[in-house]
Parts: sequence; structure tokens; C-alpha cells
Amino acid sequence: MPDPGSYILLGAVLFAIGMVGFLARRNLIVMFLSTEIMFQGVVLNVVAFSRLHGRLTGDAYGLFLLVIAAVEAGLALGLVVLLYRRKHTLDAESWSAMSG
Amino acid sequence: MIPYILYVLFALGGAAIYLAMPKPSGSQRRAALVLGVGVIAGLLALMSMHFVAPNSNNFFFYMFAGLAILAAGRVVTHPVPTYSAVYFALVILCVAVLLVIQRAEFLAVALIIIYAGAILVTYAFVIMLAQQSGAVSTDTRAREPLMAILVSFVIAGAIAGKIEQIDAVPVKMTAQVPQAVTDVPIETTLPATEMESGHTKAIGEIMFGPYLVVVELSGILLLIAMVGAIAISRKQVPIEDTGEPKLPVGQIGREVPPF
Amino acid sequence: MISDADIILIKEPKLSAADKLYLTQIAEGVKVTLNHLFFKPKVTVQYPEEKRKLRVDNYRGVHRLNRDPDDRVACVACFMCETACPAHCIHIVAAESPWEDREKYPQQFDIDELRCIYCGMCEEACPVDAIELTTEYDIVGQSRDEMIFDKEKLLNVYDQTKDIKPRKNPKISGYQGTGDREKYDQLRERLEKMVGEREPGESKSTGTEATEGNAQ
Amino acid sequence: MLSWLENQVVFSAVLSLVLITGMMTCVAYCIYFERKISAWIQDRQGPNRVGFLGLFGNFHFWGLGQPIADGAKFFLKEDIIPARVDKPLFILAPAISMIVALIGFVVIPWGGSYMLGETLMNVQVANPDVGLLYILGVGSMGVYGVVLGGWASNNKYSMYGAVRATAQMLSYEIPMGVAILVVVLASGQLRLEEIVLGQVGGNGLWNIVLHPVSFLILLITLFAETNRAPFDLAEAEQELVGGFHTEYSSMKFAMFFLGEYVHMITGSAFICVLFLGGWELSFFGIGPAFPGTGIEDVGLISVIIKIGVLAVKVAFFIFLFMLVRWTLPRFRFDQLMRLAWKGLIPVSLGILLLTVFGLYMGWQRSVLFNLGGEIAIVAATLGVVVLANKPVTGRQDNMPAVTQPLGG
Repeated sequence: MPDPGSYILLGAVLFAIGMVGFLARRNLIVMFLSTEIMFQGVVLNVVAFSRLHGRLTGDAYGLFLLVIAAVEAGLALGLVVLLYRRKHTLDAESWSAMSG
Repeated sequence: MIPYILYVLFALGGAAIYLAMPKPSGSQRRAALVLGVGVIAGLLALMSMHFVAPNSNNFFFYMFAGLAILAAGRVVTHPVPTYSAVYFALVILCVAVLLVIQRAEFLAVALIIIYAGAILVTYAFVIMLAQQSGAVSTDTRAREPLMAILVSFVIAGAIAGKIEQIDAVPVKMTAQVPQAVTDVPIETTLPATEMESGHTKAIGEIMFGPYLVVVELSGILLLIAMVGAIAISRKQVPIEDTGEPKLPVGQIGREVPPF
Repeated sequence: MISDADIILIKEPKLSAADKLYLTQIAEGVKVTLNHLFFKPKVTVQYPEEKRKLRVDNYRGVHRLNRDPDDRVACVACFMCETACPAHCIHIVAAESPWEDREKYPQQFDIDELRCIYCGMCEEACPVDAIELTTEYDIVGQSRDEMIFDKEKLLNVYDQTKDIKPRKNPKISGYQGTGDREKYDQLRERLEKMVGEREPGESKSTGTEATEGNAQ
Repeated sequence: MLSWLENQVVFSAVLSLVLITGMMTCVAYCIYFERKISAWIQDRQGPNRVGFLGLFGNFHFWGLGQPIADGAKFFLKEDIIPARVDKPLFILAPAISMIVALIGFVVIPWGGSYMLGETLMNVQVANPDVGLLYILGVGSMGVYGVVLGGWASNNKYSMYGAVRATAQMLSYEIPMGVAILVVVLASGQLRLEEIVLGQVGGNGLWNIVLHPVSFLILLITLFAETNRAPFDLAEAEQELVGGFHTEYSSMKFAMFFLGEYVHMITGSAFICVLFLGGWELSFFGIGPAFPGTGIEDVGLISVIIKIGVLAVKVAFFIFLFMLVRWTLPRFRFDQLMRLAWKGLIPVSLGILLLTVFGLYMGWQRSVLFNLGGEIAIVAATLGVVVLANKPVTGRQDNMPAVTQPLGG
């Protein structure tokens, strides 16, 4: 098993890529997919940390992260569907009317 | 030394993503691919030189780590949302393999079942339902890509700057782990023999031991989310009036006897 | 958009409590399928080995060119059939007849069996009942050329089928298809009665002017 | 001589090769038998012509050569990729469908253990800690082939097929997962081999005796998972032409087709392992196992008998799949959804609670408790159904008149 440093680096890269997607893309669904990539980075990181310390706490955290991801996906998709019904587009920028 | 190499690599990687970002003028996909693969190769080479002791699992680690980064880059840069979803499935599979390499089989399989089996399929469902005809500006024009890349990779760089301080030698999974290594007050360290008997069992003992309250809380969270999602999306939108005379509800149509 | 008035509501039949489980219906269905699966006779006809009875006696299959009692081709090359043919599948080359009793005979007589629609118009048009449709339907060939039947082939068909179905002329003398004998007899009686009632020389006026037009 | 085989990795590799070959042959003959059975049910003869090049005169061996001819036809036919399809995904989809179906069988324990030379081998390609979850995960990936194929075809019927498959898969994963969880709770194991061992022998009971309703639920959801009638809404010929595979031809279509049958075989083997004692021959654990086929028998003959026993059980389920396909009409989509959400999910959750309660009280091996509880749960659900004056899969009355589906 490669040592945790590699996993932490990999997690950081995945997190950064996901963040790029969330900030730069305008399609609501792709934005949410990007947040899920960030989750992947985090899951890898917590498991790696947990291996670093020789414990399984990180695995449990990973499972809770999965729960959070499922919750997020459910609510996010509900919102996306609602927003799509209103404006017939998935463009996040079409909802910028309220931004100052 | 390592952090500076990493900063350079991240800068180059950011450039690759910038090149691959969907732009109205068309993205320089080939250049981005070459640059991206180069950056990934550099990153993996760096990892192999600095972090990893030679091991039979390393090949799989490098393969799937590289694939995961490549696929993740494709998720955020592909102009077609369906492809983004497919590449995301690839990311999930790669991460699952990486988890298996870390001996977290249960987590890996749970990841596949929940993400690939449920979440992503739901995404695919919505993508298909809300499918626009042809390419739309939503997908072909990124929003401030330069700033986004800058912010994200600065954060990644901040993590990378500290990476050298992580102990290069992994702590063996034994009962003799000194308590000082971890600040977690609850005793969750498991001896290596129990790890051998199965990740599932060990993780179950943790989940339903010290973390029982959290498990219950996440159950409540899921319930709330379900109620919330149903409340959000059940709303019925009235159809536009077509101008045709409407019969009151209950009187629509003609009654016809069965058969 | 469907207007409200166009919607048809079908009242659902009332289901009893047992019906709502659909279990009894499923069991019945399985019983039916199992019964068919194991016990019902299979009705498929194994075609090339066994052939089904034709459902009609005057089935219109492949053509033949009849021979007269002297074994000559009965055709007089009048081009009536070629003219009547809606699918333009008959091609006749006429020549002066070597025999005393007629002026012309077909030097060449081709029928494109792939083009033919088996309507039987040629048979109706023929003044000497030289061309007839047999009940043979399983004609095969390996190329399109092979399926253009020439005079020899058509006469050959006659040789093969004359025992089952003798030539009509000079009188209706009995289709003898593979069909039901009794039914066939009734049909023949009816046909003979019809022919007997018909006035001679009733309608033979059309068709002559197009004779050379279609010959190529 | 065979010492190079005495290594579980090598043994597994050889076994998986053998299994893939055997599986593809079985699939080919499954298609043959499907055609035969459908023909017999419809009072026809079915394929009976393709023998062996007429080597035996007019005797065609009941058309047993048909699969070879079918395979040759699939390979040789023209492969059409329509002009406006999304080409990469269009090609990827059948491959996913096939691969996902094929990789599922690796965790099925085919024949217990086998003593090869000095070493005890598992007659199983892989025996991971999470074997059961692995099957669930792989099964849930199966829908991607359908979804991507339907989307990439750029055809509205294919698209409808894909959308239907998605919703159907999402709905039927839940009762399936819960039904499997019941077995996991009852046997306390995620390893499929251990689950079989728990059902084998004098003290073991087949799980079907303990949890018959869970078995039925798993069976029903398996029909839905494999896209077989009466749940074949994704390809419904009468409504959607061919559904997701409308645009597919030649070998790509064949891959979808074979994938479906492989899925059927894997699913049947899975259900046998979970509920019918896997390779065990004795009935319901009562009475001694057939001589030479117990757990402790690890000889070649006993392994072959065990594999044969599992194969017979699988064959029975495949026959059931076919019989049901040609018996029951297809569900309407709202009926399908209602069956899952209002029928199967409440019942399966009730059984899950019951099993947990049984575990808590230490009654998990009591047939009386489990059977009585399950009957009570089913009766309660059915009572609600009957009292509600609406069948679980019937027509929905009084649909609100002014509603509109998503996106309109």
C-alpha cells in the first residue's frame, strides 16, 4: 500500500479539480458532479489519514460522507428539477437576478 | 524542494484545465491532453520518488490515480453533461479501486453502490429529462475559468506545501500505536489481526460502537433529506391555458363501459 | 393538446378482493402456458417434407404453356396475354407457323416469374386456353435470370402438371389441385353451369389494337 | 503435474476462463431454449432445422446447431452505426452491458472447496470480504449500458427506454437490497460462500424456509433488474419499437442480448446461493446430504456433483424466467412504480424489522417465528390494499386533471 502522502496529494488534486468545475461551469448538473468529485478527494484523504494513524475512524467518516453525498444529491436534484421547471434551462447564471 | 515542484506541476495542470475548458471559440483539447498527461505523469513520478516504498500494489495505485485525475479533469471540462456523468462514473470506479488498495473494501463497494448505483443514475435521469437540443451556451462557455482555476489550485498548493511534513513511513496497523499519534479520545484502534478478519466487521464494530449516535443522526438526516426532496419536487406546475373550454374536474371525457 | 371532450374514460371492471392480488390470475395464466408447453399438439407444418392442403382449388401458381393433342405448343402468338398482363411480365416473339391450322406460333415465349403478380389475367385473355396457371407455388431459382421462364420451361411445367390438372380447352375439364375433391366437384359444376349460360362471342372486341405496341 | 494449479490465483484464473466459456455456451443455449419454449407455449415447433451440416441425413438433432448459426449470423451481419448517434457512447454502451453482466459471476461459489493436491481451493473465482455487496454494486452498474445506449442512439424511443430503465432500476434496487439484507442479517455474513455453508448440513436450513417472502421479493426484483418480462419496459416492442436497442444491429445488438441472458444466469445463481442452499443437494437441510457431497467432501467427483446441483437449480430459475415471460403481460409504467413503492418496499422493510427483532430475541432460526411474522406482514399489507379499494398494480383513478410532468 503506497503511503498516505500519495493519497493526500491525490485527494488534494481531486478536490482542486472539483472546485474548478464548481466555480467555472454553468450547468447546474455539472456543478453538482464537481462537488461530488470534491467528496471523492475528501474520502480518499480521510481513509489515508486513518491508515496513517492505523485506525478505522477515517473509514467511518468516509461512510458518513457517503450519507452526506446522498443527502446532497437528493436535495440538489430536487432543486435542479424545480429550477429547471421555472426557467427551462440548467444555466446557473440565469438565477443571478438577485445578486447585487 | 518538493513543494516547488508541486507548485510548478499545479500551475501546468491549471493551464491544461484552462485549455480544455469549453469555450465558444473551441478548446485546445489536444494540447490540454498532452499537457495534462504530462502533469499527471510528473505528479505520479514525484509520488513514486518521494512517498512510496516499492510494493506490488503500486502499479495499480499509479494506474488508477492517473486515470482518476484524468477523468476528473474531463468531468469538469467536457461540454456534454452526459459525458461528464460517464467520466464521473470512471472517477468513482478509480476511487473505489484506490480504496480497495487501502484495504477499505466495504467503503469501496458502498461507494460504488451509492454513487454509481443510485446518485449518478439519478443525475443521468435528470440530464436526460432536462436535455437541451444541441450544444447550448450553458455548456460551451465557462464562467471565469481563470479565476476559478487560480483559486482552486492555490488551495491545492496550500495542501501540497505541507505535504512534506507527513511522515513518509506509514505507521503499521498494530495495537502498539501510541495514543499520542491520534487525538481521537475514543478507542477505535484495531489490532492488525482484526483487520485481517475483514474490513466489514471492523468497520461495523466502529460504526455501531463509538459512532452509534452519528449513525442514528445520519439516518435522521437522510429522512429529512427525503422529506425535503419530495416537498421540493412534488410541486405541480399548472399548464398554460390553451383557450379550449375546460370541463370541471370529474366530468372530463365520455364514460365508456369496459370491453 | 387533447381537448377534454376527446378523452375517453373506460370504467374499470370491479375487482373482488382476491382479484386485486392478481395471484389467481397469474396461477391461471401459468396453468394455460404450462398446458400448452407440455400437452398441446404442435401445429407447425414441417414445410418441405409435408405440405398443407391448398385452401382453394383454383390457386394461382406458376404458369404453363399447354400442348395441343399433337404435342405442339397450343399458343397462337396472338399477344392477348401480353397485352392483358398488368405487370408486363410476358414477352412473346411471334413467327410464322410451320403448321397448317394456324398462322403464327411463338418462337420465343418468356415469362418473368419474379415480376408476375399471379393475377391470372393472361389465362382469362387467352383465346385458345394455351396459357394457364397451375397450383405449383414452390418455384425456386438461384438467380433472376433463372426465374425468367422460357417456352421450353413452360412446356415442361405442362408436362409435369398435366396429370394433376388437365388442359381446360376445349371444355372445362377439371381442376385437380391438391385440394378437397368434393368441394372441387361442386365448384366445377358451378363453373360449367356458368359457361353453359354464357352467350357465345360475347366480348372479344378489345385488345387487338395494342398487339404490336407492346411487343418488343 | 498439476502443481502449478495449486495456487488460488492461478486456479481462479483457470476457473474464470472455464466459467466464461461455459457461460457463453449456456447463454447461447438459453437463447435456443427460450425460442423453443416460446414456440411450444404458442403451439409451434421452434427452431429445429440447424443440425450438423446434414451429416446425419434428415436428422437435425432438434435444431441444436441453432446457437452456432445464430452466433455466426450476428458476427457476419452488417454493423450499422446510424449517422446522428453519439458514436463513442453508442459503441461503449453494449460493451458496458456485456462486461457488467459477465463480471458479476466471479463471486458465486460454484462448488464449495476442492482439494487439489495438497491445497484446499475455493471453487470460486474470487472470495472477497464483501461478495454480496459486490454483486449488488455490479448489478446496479448494469443499467448504464441501457441508459447510455438509449441516450446515444439519438432516437426518442431509445431515449424513453433509457429513462424508463433508470427509474425502474432505481425503484427496484431498494426492495432488492432490503431483501438481501434480510439474508445478511439472518446468516451474519457477507461472504457468499459462508452464506451457503450456513444453509448446508444437518443444522442448516435453506433461507427460503426462513424467509419465503424475501425470496419472492428478490425474485420479483430480479425480473426487474434483468429487464425481463413482465418488467421489460425498457425495450417494450409494442410501445417503443425496441426501446434502448432500437438502433443497434449485428454484434452490438448481440452483446445487449447476451448481456441480458448472462445477467439472468448470474442472478439465478445468486438467488440459489442466497436462498436455496447453493450447491447443496439435500432438501432444506433435512436429512443427510447425498453421499460424497457434504461440506467435508472435497474430491473432484463431489465438486462436479455440487456444480451440477447448482446448475440444475439455476436451470430451474431460467425456465421460470422464460415461463413468466410468455405468461404475464407487461406492466404499465405507473403500475410498475406502484408495485415497487407501495407493495414491495413496505413489505420488505417490514420483514427487515421482523428479522432484526428476531435477532434481538434470539429467534432468528425459528421457522415458526419468521413464517408467522412474514405472513402477518404480507397479510397486513394486503389488507391495506384490499381496504384501500385499489389494487397495488391497478389503474389510478381520479388523476389530478391539471398536472404536468417534469420539464413541460
